[in-house]
Formats: sequence, structure tokens, C-alpha cells
Amino acid sequence: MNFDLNDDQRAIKQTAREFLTRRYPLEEVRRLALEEERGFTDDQWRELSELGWPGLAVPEADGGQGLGTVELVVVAEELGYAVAPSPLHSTTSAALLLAAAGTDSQRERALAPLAAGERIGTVAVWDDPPGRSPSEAMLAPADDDTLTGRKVLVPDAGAAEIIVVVGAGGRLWLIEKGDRVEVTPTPGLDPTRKLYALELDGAPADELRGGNGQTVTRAHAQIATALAAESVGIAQRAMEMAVSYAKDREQFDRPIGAYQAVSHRCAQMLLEVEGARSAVLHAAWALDHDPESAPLAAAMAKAYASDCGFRVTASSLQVHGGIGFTWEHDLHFLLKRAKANAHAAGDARFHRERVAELIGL
Amino acid sequence: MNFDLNDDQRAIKQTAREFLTRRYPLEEVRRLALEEERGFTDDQWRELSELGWPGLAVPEADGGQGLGTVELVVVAEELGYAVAPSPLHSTTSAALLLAAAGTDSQRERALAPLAAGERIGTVAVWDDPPGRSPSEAMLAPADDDTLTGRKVLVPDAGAAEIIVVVGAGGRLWLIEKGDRVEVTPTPGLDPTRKLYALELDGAPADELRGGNGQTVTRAHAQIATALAAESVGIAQRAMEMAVSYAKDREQFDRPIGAYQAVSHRCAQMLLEVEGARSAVLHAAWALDHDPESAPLAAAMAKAYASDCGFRVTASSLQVHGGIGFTWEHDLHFLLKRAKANAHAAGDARFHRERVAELIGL
Amino acid sequence: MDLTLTAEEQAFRDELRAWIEANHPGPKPDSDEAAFEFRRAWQRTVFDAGWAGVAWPQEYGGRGATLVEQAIYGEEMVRARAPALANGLGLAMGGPVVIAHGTEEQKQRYLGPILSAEEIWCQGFSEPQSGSDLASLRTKAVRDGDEWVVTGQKVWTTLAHEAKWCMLVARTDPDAPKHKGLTYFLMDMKQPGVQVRPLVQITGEAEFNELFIEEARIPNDNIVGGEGNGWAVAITTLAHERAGLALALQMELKQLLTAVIERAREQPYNGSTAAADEIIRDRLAQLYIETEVLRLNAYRGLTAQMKYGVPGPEGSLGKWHWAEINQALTELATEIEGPAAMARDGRWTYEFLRARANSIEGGTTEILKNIVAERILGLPRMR
Amino acid sequence: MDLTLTAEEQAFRDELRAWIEANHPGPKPDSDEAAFEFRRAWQRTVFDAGWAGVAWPQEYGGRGATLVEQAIYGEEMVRARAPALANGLGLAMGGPVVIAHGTEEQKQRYLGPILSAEEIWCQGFSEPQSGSDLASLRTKAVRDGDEWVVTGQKVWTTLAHEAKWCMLVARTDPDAPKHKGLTYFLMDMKQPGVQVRPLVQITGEAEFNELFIEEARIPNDNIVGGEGNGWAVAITTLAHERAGLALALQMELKQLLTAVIERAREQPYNGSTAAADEIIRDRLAQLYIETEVLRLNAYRGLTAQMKYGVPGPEGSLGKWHWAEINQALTELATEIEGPAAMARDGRWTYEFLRARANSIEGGTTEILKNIVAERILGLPRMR
Repeated sequence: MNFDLNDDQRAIKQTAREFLTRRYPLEEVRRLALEEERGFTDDQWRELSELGWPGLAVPEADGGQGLGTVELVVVAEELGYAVAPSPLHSTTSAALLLAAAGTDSQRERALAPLAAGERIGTVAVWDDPPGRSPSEAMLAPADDDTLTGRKVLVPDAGAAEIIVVVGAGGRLWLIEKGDRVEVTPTPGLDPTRKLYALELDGAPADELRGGNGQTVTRAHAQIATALAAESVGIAQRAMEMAVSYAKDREQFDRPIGAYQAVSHRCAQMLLEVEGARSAVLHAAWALDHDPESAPLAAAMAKAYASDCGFRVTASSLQVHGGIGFTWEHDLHFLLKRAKANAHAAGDARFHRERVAELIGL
Repeated sequence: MNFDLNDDQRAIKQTAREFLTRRYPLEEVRRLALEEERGFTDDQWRELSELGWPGLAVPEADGGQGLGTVELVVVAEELGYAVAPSPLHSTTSAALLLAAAGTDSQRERALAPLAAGERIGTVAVWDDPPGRSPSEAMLAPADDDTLTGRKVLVPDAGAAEIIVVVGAGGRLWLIEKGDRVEVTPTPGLDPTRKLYALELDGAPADELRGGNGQTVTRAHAQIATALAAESVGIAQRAMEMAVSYAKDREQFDRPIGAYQAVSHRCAQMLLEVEGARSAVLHAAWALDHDPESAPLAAAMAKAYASDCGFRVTASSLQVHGGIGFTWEHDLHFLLKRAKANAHAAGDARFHRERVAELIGL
Repeated sequence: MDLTLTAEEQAFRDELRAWIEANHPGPKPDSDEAAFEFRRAWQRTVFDAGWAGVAWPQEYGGRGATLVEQAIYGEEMVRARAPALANGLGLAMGGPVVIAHGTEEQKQRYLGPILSAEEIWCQGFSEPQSGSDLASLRTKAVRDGDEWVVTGQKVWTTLAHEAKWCMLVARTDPDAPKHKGLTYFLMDMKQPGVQVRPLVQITGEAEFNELFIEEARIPNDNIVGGEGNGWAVAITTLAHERAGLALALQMELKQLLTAVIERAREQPYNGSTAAADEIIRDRLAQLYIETEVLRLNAYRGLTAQMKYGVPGPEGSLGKWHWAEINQALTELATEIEGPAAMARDGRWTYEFLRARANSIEGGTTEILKNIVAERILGLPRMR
Repeated sequence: MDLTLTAEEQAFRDELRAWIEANHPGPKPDSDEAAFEFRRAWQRTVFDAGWAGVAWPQEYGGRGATLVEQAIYGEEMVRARAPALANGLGLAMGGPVVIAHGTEEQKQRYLGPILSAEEIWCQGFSEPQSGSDLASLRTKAVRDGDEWVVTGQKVWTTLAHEAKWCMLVARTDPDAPKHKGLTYFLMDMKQPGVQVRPLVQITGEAEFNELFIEEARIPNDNIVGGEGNGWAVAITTLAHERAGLALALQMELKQLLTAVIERAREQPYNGSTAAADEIIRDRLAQLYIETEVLRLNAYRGLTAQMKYGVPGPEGSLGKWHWAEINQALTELATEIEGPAAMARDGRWTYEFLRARANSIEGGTTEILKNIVAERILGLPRMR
């Protein structure tokens, strides 16, 4: 038993950290979030694609790197740590569902270009109005295999050309952006991941029929776990910022970190961040190696990391005091991403309900 | 508007504090709890009766003092503060229900002796097994107006001669202890209030038919509010003990109360104790003067004071460290009474559900 | 104990309620600037009718009402969703401080224009390096004949761009111990030495400003409470802020709570409504109780203040308790929204973000707990 | 990363599991004294089969197993609901300390009887005035030829009445600074100078004892780690305690959790069962998650310890996290019980009371948070 990254995984982590630190300093994050319409540049996407990240967990046969969920969450945590705005998670999500349920021709047509970073993808989960949980989607196709209806809160849909649509009963369709699909931006809580509404007006929909319930469930669990990993990175960053501020900032002639009201708050952050990281790593490993325990592990990871992400970033804001509440400070990008992540792919309560079911409550 | 005790109420409070401090020092509480079978002595009961406490809130026409619920909670808080073991709350509870629903003859036969302290009373709420809430009792009489069944967790039933039994649909019966009623002690969490099981084997039951839904609801609310007041007193005492210990106990060369981990904990106690006291006083006043808002006010008071009582006593134990966990320290009497009170007369969740209903959720 | 209003209090309430109903100016305009002018006009109307500064002495233009009547005033204004008065800080802090510490000349000069909103007030206490530790402030004032020359930086200054007067605490004696060398000034904001820069918050709004003070000049007559006495005067200001706050905040909170409850009744949730969901129901009920407890504590504090002249211990807990409830309530609101909370256009995402500052603004929760522990419970200072 | 057991680890587990199944002594007797003798006999059986001190070096009678195998050992014992070994403190703390700091003679003398439970060990660290602040302890030892004469009082001493040896820290140099003048002794409990008095807890049980030491005598040879070096040796003891604790505690917690879940499935609740109630369901799911997180953190810490020789940061959080979960779980259990929790005869009222000590015993949560903040996060000491 070895509950630690192996050398390859460590190397991936280090590369990601170095690359992201260089390319996504917080000034650049701010610029992308506030000034770039899609939240990223073509050059940035090309670089990410050259690193092989869009196809990281896609099978080699489909043009991906064929790595596992552990490698996926290693990169996702670093992306969270950098709060890097990028359509990577959206593209990965579409690719994972295609890999899980695409037919050979769908894989060739849509998955391979996603894995290569040639095209950007996303997944449209939420109806309008969105229900409580990602499994409440009601959209269903017409007899002529077209989709008509509205999907909301779709990340990166402005840039995405390949969209996997989730509908009633968990059915999945592949659509490509065209004239039967209207995309409108939605002002989002989290400016580092752009949201859109999709108006489908008889859009040709190609159902994904290549998988089964189990493969699709696994892909959803991978998506949720990757998002949880992002939140771990976000929380880690927010904690580091709090600790560093607590060491520097003096009030009443001593660093505020010398007061238990602050230092115990920071200790609590560590407890939650390390816990969330353990839960995410465990879920990722189970998704790769222990299919039986994987659904429970993933639900636990997303539930715990959702709460952790929000609580740690909010707690870091409290440590920062007034300055943490200002737009000019970078902390709010972390807080907003963490809060948005907490709601995406099923919130903590939804995943706790999954846990309750799975442990037979 | 005057949200403070008036002079008479202040005098009652002061008398109660002085009397209870003299008669119920913690050594005596311990002796009564651990050595007296019924938890009190005849002399003690006589003294309480001479103060007029059993009939405090009973109408003068029924031999009581005709005072209000505010006066009742003033005394109840002091009894809590003293953790005085006494059948007073049980007797008062029976008296309040008799006053609310007794016929003239029942009042004369049972209420007057209770009010005078000539007899001890109690209320049997819980079936065996007890449901979640005090309104789930299912006991119903036979055709010949006798009751057969088992009631559990009945306080002070060892000493009580007059027992008000709660049954299906909230119906109430007056029974007197006799050979059709077998009383067995139950080891209780809280040694300062003795619990018993009642085996009713065709006990002659005299239904209370003199009131209506409203008067009975009000009496139950008075009972819950009085119990909430007790918990306020308990929490107040536990807080004072914590604060005093935090000032005296030194670790790492300073009083532990100089550490925020301790001082902020104590501040939190104050917030909850003062809040619970406000809620109880408000409920008591509403029960006397504003029948429309009284049910909501009482539910809020019992919910908040239940949580406050447990949390503050538990928090005080943490401040005390190891010594607070020993039998020889008196704190556990407070903790146990607070926890038992939290469950009696409907727990916090039950009363929050009442609040939800009453505010139209 | 008597929680009903006296006949006088009822008469006061009825008269005020009728007046508001007859004079309510309707909803405020959308743009920030127009909204401010709207609120200024509203305050003028309130003032002309004799309802501004309800509890101020009549000789200075107030109504001489009791604290309970003042509370009724607040309740009624919130109840009718009347606009806030434009000169909030002048009314809540500036006026009371001048009444408590000002000279007769100062009272004559300043109080009237506060009430009529002719002159808006702002507060210059916090500095970038002095948040909770106010006494460490660095803005300095140097005497120059009949004037003082002030240089420094202030932050979290509400309405600075509209304000005529700033309640400014500055260091006049750099050699005195921290708390001793401070002086409380009224600084004219309309002078070249004062630059105002909006401070944008995480909500995207700019409620506050930074103040850059470069050799601004203040006449010696504008000192309140005497040279070197700034700490004591500032503490009075803060005491007035917190005493008034507990009541005002609970009223706003109650409105927010009502809105969340309404929202929960409408929001579809697992096949029913959010209000029917056991968990949301239980949490909302608890927040309802907490809000009531906050209100009751505030009124108990009021009674104590009327009886003993000083606010009781209950008052000091209000700000902290309010922050806790408001943060929990806005979090719950986003959970009721569900995934839609990811969008920025709804009310609740805004309220959620705004509430993050509650435990910081007007005294951090940590400082308030220190105050409760040390001043009410008598626990030793953490030094 | 690989969370499966290696072939060796599996073999270890299978062999152990089979052995336990074949040798499980059944339920323990009710009376305290009989239960202890039962556990002593069980340890003897375990020892004879070579399973005692799994991770101790083979030369001292251990099995030389890895830390993972030791964890498997713990999991399997709890899984099979095997009785606890009688000499818990000797195995978890006494042995490791002698191995780390003892002389070769001491190792030869003490380790064997620990493993066989022939000699039971207890711990004499805490004193009435020295709880969290261990270095302030007052028990003093004065040199007298080849012996030391010890006088003082110790508290929270588990198994003192059964113990042969006490790990005693006493002040040998009253003039040295607090942390310097301490020495770590092995004190023979069977002598007239040592009086043991049971310390009854709020549960009514007496798990612990007070030790009254009046001129007890200890040979100089019984010093571990050298005179004046007691603080460092004591810290080693506590580190061993906490490292082993995180794993052991999560295993017991898991069993308790399972019992609460079973209880919730049976308990009638608002017309269905407690397990179907949304609030209880959600809280139980959360506690399940927390318990898993505790377990995963413990295993991550184990990997770090095997790889880097020292426990990772995760390990230090375990005790505190466990206390929090266990207290929340036992509280929830009483809520599931409902009014029946007012009676003392049920299991849950006992568990609820017992759990109150979790955040105090073996290091208060406050001290553990200090340690995490200072030693892991590098925040300044609160001095």
C-alpha cells in the first residue's frame, strides 16, 4: 500500500505547478477573467494542448494519453491552485463522457479532436430552470432526433464546438455548434469560468449509445472528482494566502497569526484541505482500480471538497479582514470559483444523499 | 415598553436566589441526587410550599398565588441555577394542566392540594417506547374509563400522588396513585430529577374536560417555557463556573482565560445564555399577555434554550479540562440536567418544526 | 415587564405610520447618483416634517423622543420600506458625538445641516495598517498657527465623495503613547488636499472609498473634545455606532429573512418546494429564532440603557450575532437557489457575497468577542 | 499511488485473520477485574503466537512488521471485535520509548514482559496543576545514593492498580528552567510509597486513577534517556501515542458509526425510521464521510511516515478530528434515541457522556490546534 503519488505523478504535478505559475500569475488570471470574453486566449489553449492535458485521461486509442484519474486530479488540483481560467475542465468533461459512451464513429469524429485539443468541448447539464440535482434534466429529443429546449449554466459554451447534452433519464447526445444552437453569455458568480445559456431549436442530436449505465456513471464521477480536485487546489491556495498574511500583518504589536482566533482558524483550514485531498486521491484511485467502491468514494470527495472549498476560502477572507473584501485583492477569485464549484456537478447535499444511499441508509 | 423584571419580579428572583443558595449548596445537591431515593426531603418540600411556589401560577380561586408565567420562569431559572433536585417542576406541570382543563370538582380535589403543596403531582407524557415528540402518545382508555398501558420517563412519579396522563389526541386524564398503578424507578441520565416507569393496569382515569384545545396548548407551552427557563439558569451557572475557572487556572504561566480559545468560548456562552433568557422572558410575557404570539414564542424559547443548555454546559466542561470530567466536580450535574431538559417536553428539533409551521413555512 | 407599547408610544407610532404612508416617495432610482439625491430629498422631507433626529434634543432640531420611540421610528421606516436617510453617519455618529463632546458653537454650527442633509458626513478612522488596532493609526496632523496640516490615508470611508465633513482621527503628538497622541477633527472634505478614490468590493460595487490626504488644512476650532483626546471621542463614536446598529441591523435582517422564506416557498425542490424540505425548513426555522433572539436582545438592551443610562451587555453582542445570522442566511439562500446561484444576476448571489464583510465591517467578530470577554465577563486581556 | 495491499501485506492479513478466527476468546466477562484478567490471558495467547508487538524489532520479541502491517493488525483486531490487549500503554508507549531511548540492559529487562503482559505499564505524566502545560509539573525526585526519592501527585493514570511499572516524569533539578530539570523514570508501582485512588468520571466509571507518591524510591538504573533529559523522552512518548492513536481511534470510530447507522435503521421516527429522516440521514452521511476522511488521512500519514521516517502533517490532525467526529456522532445518537436518551440504561447515553472527554484526554483540542498552527503552518507562537 502506498498512499502517495508515484514518481510519474509527482513529475506531472511539478510540471503543472511550474507551467501554471509561469503562465497564470494572478495578474494574468485577473486580466483573463475581466477582459477576455472567453476567459482564455488561443495561445494559452494551444500550450495546454501541447502538454497533452485535454486528452490526459482519454484512451490512447482515441488519441489521448491514456493516463488515469489520479493523473487527472493531479492536474486539476494545480489548475485550481492557479485559479487558471481555461476551458480544460469543460473539454475534459465532454471527452470523458464521449470516451464512456461514444460509438466508434462518435469517438473518431468528436473525441479525437477534443483529446488533441483541436476542438473545445463542454457538457450541458442544467435545464431552465435548473432542478436541484444534475440528474433532474428533462430534455428529450423529438422524433426526428433533434433537440429543442434551453440549457443554462453551461461552462465555456462560447468557445466549445462539441457539446454533450444531458437529458431525461441520463441520456446523452452529441451536438455540434451550428445554426440551430444559439449561445448567450450569462453573467457568472465566478468570472474565471464563463457560463452560457444554450437555446436549442431543432438541433441535430446524435445520441451516445456506445456505453452503458456503468461507464456513464463512472465518467460523471470522474468529472465530479476532477472538480473536487480543483477545489482542493483553490482551498490550498487560499490557506497559504491566509497563513502568509497572518505572519506578516501586525495588529496590537504582533502578527495576527499569534492570536488563537486566527491561528486556530488556519489550523482548521489545514484539517479540511488535507482531508479533501485525501478524499479526492482516494476517489481517483478507486475510479481507476476499484470500481465497486468508486461511486461512494467520488460522492464523498465531491461532498467534502465542496464544503471545504467554500469554507476555507471564506475563512481566508476573514483572516484577511477588509482587504480580502476588496476587488483589488485576488482572494475573491478563489472564493467565487470555490462557491461555483460547490454548486456544479451536484452540490454537497446532493452527494451526501448519494452517500446515504450507497451506505444503505 | 419595559423589557425588564418589575420590582415585584425582582424581589421574587432575589428571594429565590437567596433561599436556594442557602438550602441547596452543591454538596446538598450532590447528596440529594446520589443518596435520597426521591431526590428531596419532606422538610425541603414543606419549605418550598411555604414559599408558595407549587401554586405560584395557579389562580387564586384554586388556592394558588395567581401570579403569571413571568413569575414562574423567574423561579424556574433560579431552580435551574441551583440545580436544585425537587418535584416542583413536576407538580407545577400537573397543576398547570389541571388549571387549564380541570372541571370544578377536579380542581377542588386535585389542583388545590397541589397548589398548597399538600400533595405532589406529575405529568406522564411518554408511551413505551416513547415516540419522537410529546404529541405522539397513543394511550387510550377502555370503555369503563380506566387506563391500561405503560408510561415511561415520568419525573418524580415516586413521590407524586396526582398524575396527569397524556394520551391519544392530546387527551388528559387525572389518576391518583393507587393499587392499579405500579411505579418503578428508571436510572436516569440526570440524577437530580428522578424518573420512573408507570404500569397502569386498569387505573381509574378521570378525564380532564374543563378546558379546550387552547387552554391545554397554553399549559403545555407554559411547562415547556418553565423548563427552558431552568435551562437558562443551568447555563448561566455553567458559564459562571467556566469564567471563574478561566480566571484562576493557570497554564503556561498565565490564566487560561487570557487565551482566545478559552475567552471566545466564554463570550459565545454569554451570547447564548442572554439570548435564551430573552427568548424565555418574551415567551413568558406572551403567555400572559399576548395569546396570539405565545405558541410561537414558547416554541422558540424551548428550541433555543434546549440547545443553549447543552452547548453551554458542554463548553464549560471543555474549559474545565480533565477536572470537569470527574465525578467529584459538580459540573456534570449541570450538564446532565441540561441534556435531560433538552429532551423533555419536546426537543429543539420538535420545537423548530413547530416554529416552521407557525411562521407558515 | 411589559412588552406592549405605552399609550404615548402607540400614539407616536400611529402618527409616524400615517405620515410615512402619506409621504413615501416610492422606489428609489437605479443609478447610484440619482439614488443618493433621491435619499437626500427624502431626508429633507423627513426633516421638514420634524421626524429627523427623533431622539436628539429639541433645542438642536431633534424631536426629543425616547429610545423606544427611536426604535419604533426605525421599525416603521423599515416596515414601510422607506428609503434610508442620506446622512446616515451624520445622524448615527456625527451628531451624537458633537452633542456629547462638542462646544456650544459646534452644536449650533453642525447639527442643523446634519438633520436637513444639507451637509453629508463621513468617517475617517480606519487606515490600511490600522484595522482592528485603531490606536495604531498614522495619519498625522501638525499645528500651523490656527490650523492643522493633515497628511495620511484613510480607508473604508462611506459616502466620502458626497461628504462635506469627515470625522477624522489623526495623530497630533507622535511622542505620546499610542492612545494618547490622537485628536478628533471635523475635516472639510471640499479642499484640494483631500482626494477620494472609490474602493471596489468583491461584489463589484463601490460602497466605500479610500481617502488620500495630502496637507489638508483644518482650523483649530474644528477639534472635537480637545487636543489629545481623540481616542475617547472616537470610542464614543463607536459606542453610538454599535448601540444604534443592533436595532437597525435586526430590522434589515428581518426583511431579508422574510424574503428568503418567500423564496423558499416558491422554489421547486425535490418535487415539492424548498420550504417543505426538512433540512431547509429546520435551518430556516433556526434562523428565524436567531433573528428573533437578536431582536429581543436588542430591546432588552434598550430597556437597560433607558433604565441605567448605559447599554446593557446584550447590546454589545448584537453586531457579532447579526453577522453570524446574516452570513448563515445568505448562504442558505444560495443553497435554496441551487445551481442558479452560479449566475450573478440573481439577488442571492449578491447578498451572499456582500455578507462576507459582515464579520469584518464595524468591528471584526474577533474583536467583538475580545470586548465581550474582557469588558463583560472580566476575563484577563490577551497580552 | 496504490491503495491495494501488496502480496506480502495480503498474506500477513490472511494469516492473521485466520489466526484470530481460530483463537478468538469470545466476549469479555462483565466485571472489571475479570475483564482485565481475560484481556491479560488474551494478550498472552497473542504473544505466544508471535503477534504481540507486530512492528517491534524481532530481537526484542516483536515481529518486525511494517507500519502498514501494523495498521492491518489493528484493523483486523477491531474487525473481529477481538478484546483489547491488556498492556495497551506498555505496547503503544512504554516499549517504543525504551526501544528509542533505553540502554541495552533496559531493553533486555523490560520489553519481554511488556509483550507477554506479565508486567503491566502505566503513565505518570499529568498532575492536577499541570494539564496541557506538562513542563510545569511539580512531582520531585531527590537523589539519595543509588536511588531517587520521589514525592508528588499524578492524575489520569490508566490501569495504575494493575501496573507494575509507571513511566514517571519528575523534576530532578528545581533550579533549572521548566523544560530542563525533568527526568524520565520507570517507577515500580508495587511499593509502599505509591498509593492508587480510582478517579471516578462523569459516566460513573473509574477508568483512571490518581497516584499519591510519598517518598517512593527508584533506582538510578531506572532512568530512561539520562538525567535531565525527561522532556525529550516524554515528547517521544507522546509522539508514539498520537501516531498510533490516529489509526486505532478511526477503527473504533468506524465500529461506533456502524452501530449508530444500524440503530438509525431500526428506530421508528415520524412514521418511518430515523435513517429515512432527511436531517438525520444527511448528518449521518456527513459523519460517514468525516470518518472516512479521518481514515484516509491516517493512511496517508502512514505512507509519509514509511517514506520519510516521520509522520506527515496529516497524522497530527487525527486526534483532534477524531474527537470532533466522535462527539458529533454520540450527540446524534442521543437525538436518534429521542426522549429515551434521558434514561441511563441505554448504550448511547453512556457513549455521549464518555465522548465529552475526547477533546481533553491525550491532548486538548486547543493544544493540538496550537501544535498544528505552530509546527506545521509555521505561525508564530502565542506568547
